[in-house]
Amino acid sequence: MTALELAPYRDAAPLEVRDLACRRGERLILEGVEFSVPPGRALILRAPNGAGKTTLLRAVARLTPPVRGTISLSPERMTWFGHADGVKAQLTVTENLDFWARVHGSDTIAPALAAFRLEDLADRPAAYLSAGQRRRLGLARLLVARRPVWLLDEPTVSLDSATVATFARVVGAHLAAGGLALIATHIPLGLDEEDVLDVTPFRARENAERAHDPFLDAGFAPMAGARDGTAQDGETRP
Amino acid sequence: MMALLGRDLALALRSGGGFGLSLAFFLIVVVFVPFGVGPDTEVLARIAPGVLWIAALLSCLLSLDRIFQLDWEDGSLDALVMAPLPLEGVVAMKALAHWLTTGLPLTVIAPLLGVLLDLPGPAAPWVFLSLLVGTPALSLLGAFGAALTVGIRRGGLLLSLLVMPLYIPTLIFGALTASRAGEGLDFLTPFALLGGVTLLAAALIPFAAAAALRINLR
Amino acid sequence: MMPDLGKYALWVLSAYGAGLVLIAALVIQSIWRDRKMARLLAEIEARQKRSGGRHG
Amino acid sequence: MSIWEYANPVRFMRLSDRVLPWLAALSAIVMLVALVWGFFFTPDDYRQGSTVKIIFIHVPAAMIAINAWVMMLVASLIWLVRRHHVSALAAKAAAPVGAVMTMIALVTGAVWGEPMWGTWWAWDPRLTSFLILFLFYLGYIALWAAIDNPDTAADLTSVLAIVGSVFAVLSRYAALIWNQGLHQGASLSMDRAEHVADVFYYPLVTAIVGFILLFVTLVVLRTRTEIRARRLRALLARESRE
Repeated sequence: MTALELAPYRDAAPLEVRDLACRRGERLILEGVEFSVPPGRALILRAPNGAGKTTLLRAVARLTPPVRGTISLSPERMTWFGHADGVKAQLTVTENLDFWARVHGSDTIAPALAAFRLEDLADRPAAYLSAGQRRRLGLARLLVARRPVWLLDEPTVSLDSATVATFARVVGAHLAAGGLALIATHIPLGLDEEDVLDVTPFRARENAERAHDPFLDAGFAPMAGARDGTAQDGETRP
Repeated sequence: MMALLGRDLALALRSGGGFGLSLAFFLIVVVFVPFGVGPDTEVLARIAPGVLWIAALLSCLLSLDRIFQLDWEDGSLDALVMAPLPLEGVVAMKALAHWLTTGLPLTVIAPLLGVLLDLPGPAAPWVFLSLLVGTPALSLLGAFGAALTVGIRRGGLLLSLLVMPLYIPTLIFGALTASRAGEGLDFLTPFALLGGVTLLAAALIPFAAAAALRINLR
Repeated sequence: MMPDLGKYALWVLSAYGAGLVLIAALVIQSIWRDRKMARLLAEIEARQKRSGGRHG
Repeated sequence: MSIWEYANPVRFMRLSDRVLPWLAALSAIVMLVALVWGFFFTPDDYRQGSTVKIIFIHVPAAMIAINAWVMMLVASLIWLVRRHHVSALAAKAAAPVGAVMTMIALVTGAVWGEPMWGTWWAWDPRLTSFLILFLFYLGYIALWAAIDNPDTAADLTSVLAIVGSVFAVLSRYAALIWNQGLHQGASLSMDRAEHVADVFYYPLVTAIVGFILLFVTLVVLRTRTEIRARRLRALLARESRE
């Protein structure tokens, strides 16, 4: 395999997250999240399922606006890749990628096809791709978007080891070009440039959760039970 | 933007779901009306403009849930929100794509189906024109309903319930234009109002639908 | 006691009847649902209080 | 101390706990007085006979039907701008009350219309508008019911209330153009002498006050229910996390 090279990203800047609090639904899940990822590094988010990896990624992407805290980079510099790959079965591989290229104003999809070994499949409708090929096509969107910050939620799920290696190579090239990545995954990619952050310690504490949700206020407790009958009796009596 | 329009048109044409089905449904509803009200041509001629409008409106409802649902399920919507496009523009383009694949074909065949209902000659061009001006509002309001219900499993029925009251002004002015034209009465007032409703929807709905989408994506 | 409603008695009475029945149904449903919710909530509050002091 | 203090659920519960019995008693008394006055102690109209008595239910219900939607719109805007949970829940609480009031206005209108116009239902613009309003209520309630996450539901129903208001007003004018109606003009206005004689005017005003009090009572009560439901949900969610 030849080494993959990507054009360097302009004005590389670190992703700094300070005192971030995020919610899922109406509940506060994480608080006080702090980390910094310099250009050229990847940060692997690790935690058991349900601890808030996806929540954190969506907050960084501003898909779910954070409750509190600062994120140094704007979402215009980020690309999102989640559990679902966004591939349209009715379109061919080229059409799928071409769409995202035009949306992002990129002129060529050839490097992305090459990086994910999709050249031979270029004219095939996505409906006829194998699960792994389809996933690669989804991931190829990252290269077409040409944005320096990648937010990846379980990108290697359901991938065979060869595809994982391909993907790791692409992420490596992205980092070498001055990009950075935030990756929620159980399986480390085995990159030289990766750091690991355990999300578990940032789980929202009881009193923070209570401060966030007015319906957890302790002031409720004395009135909710005992005095209840009295309130509505006036309604029935007259 | 044009890329999005092109993609949505290609998807609608290739999946075969929305495009052909709405037209077939339209045909069936129009054919069923004489079965229901009897073959008296005088009666049919009188109700024809209204029937065509109602049938077009119902056919339009069928494919609404596809506007955002598929993109939501496969994750494209998340990517689109992060893409360098204003979400309001995305909504407008998707409504336009829906109209081009549903409202426009319905508009074109409505005067032809009018033959089955003895649609009066002078009404035919106004059925066409009123649908041409009115159906974009149906697609826009439908996109709003689709944005509200995108996170709801089997939201199709709810979507119809939410959208139909919003369709009332368009239906009233549209059907009134066509039927008054058939009776030789003043039809320009309702026609102008019909255009007004469509313009209002075009100005207001992209913002409301984009807001609803952002809320649903949280 | 009963006012003479004349030939419209049936309509007046049924309008009042329908209106009052609907209002009564709304009031009763509102009270019933509030009581039910209060009871459920009281149960949960009590259970959480028993199961550990950390809950408030 | 600002009025927004009561937007806090706990404060709202405390205050409403004290106020609700009085409010309920007052509204019951006023309603009783108004309806007894209207039903037993008003004369027949020279044209409409005894059917004029229906006015004491029909008109107040119709006023509440419209104003409940306006209140929901205002509460929705407050929720969107200031994120006060009580405001969102009050909008949710008002919807079924508004829907039932709309239904009362429609039913009593139909019963009144039969002897007066000779038909149970006329597609008169005002009746039509209320029917449309009823559809809007149904959609609003259904949307609240369909969404699991309460904050998302509050946001989306608020957006629907805003867009719905615009199109409800449009529908009203569409119905006017569509069919000029049979309805008499406003039965209650500033220059009341022209429209309603004093013997009907005072019990009618009393009935309107009674309906307003009833509406406020029911909305406060139902808001309390919704607050409890939210607390229940929050407690269960916390429990399942342990």
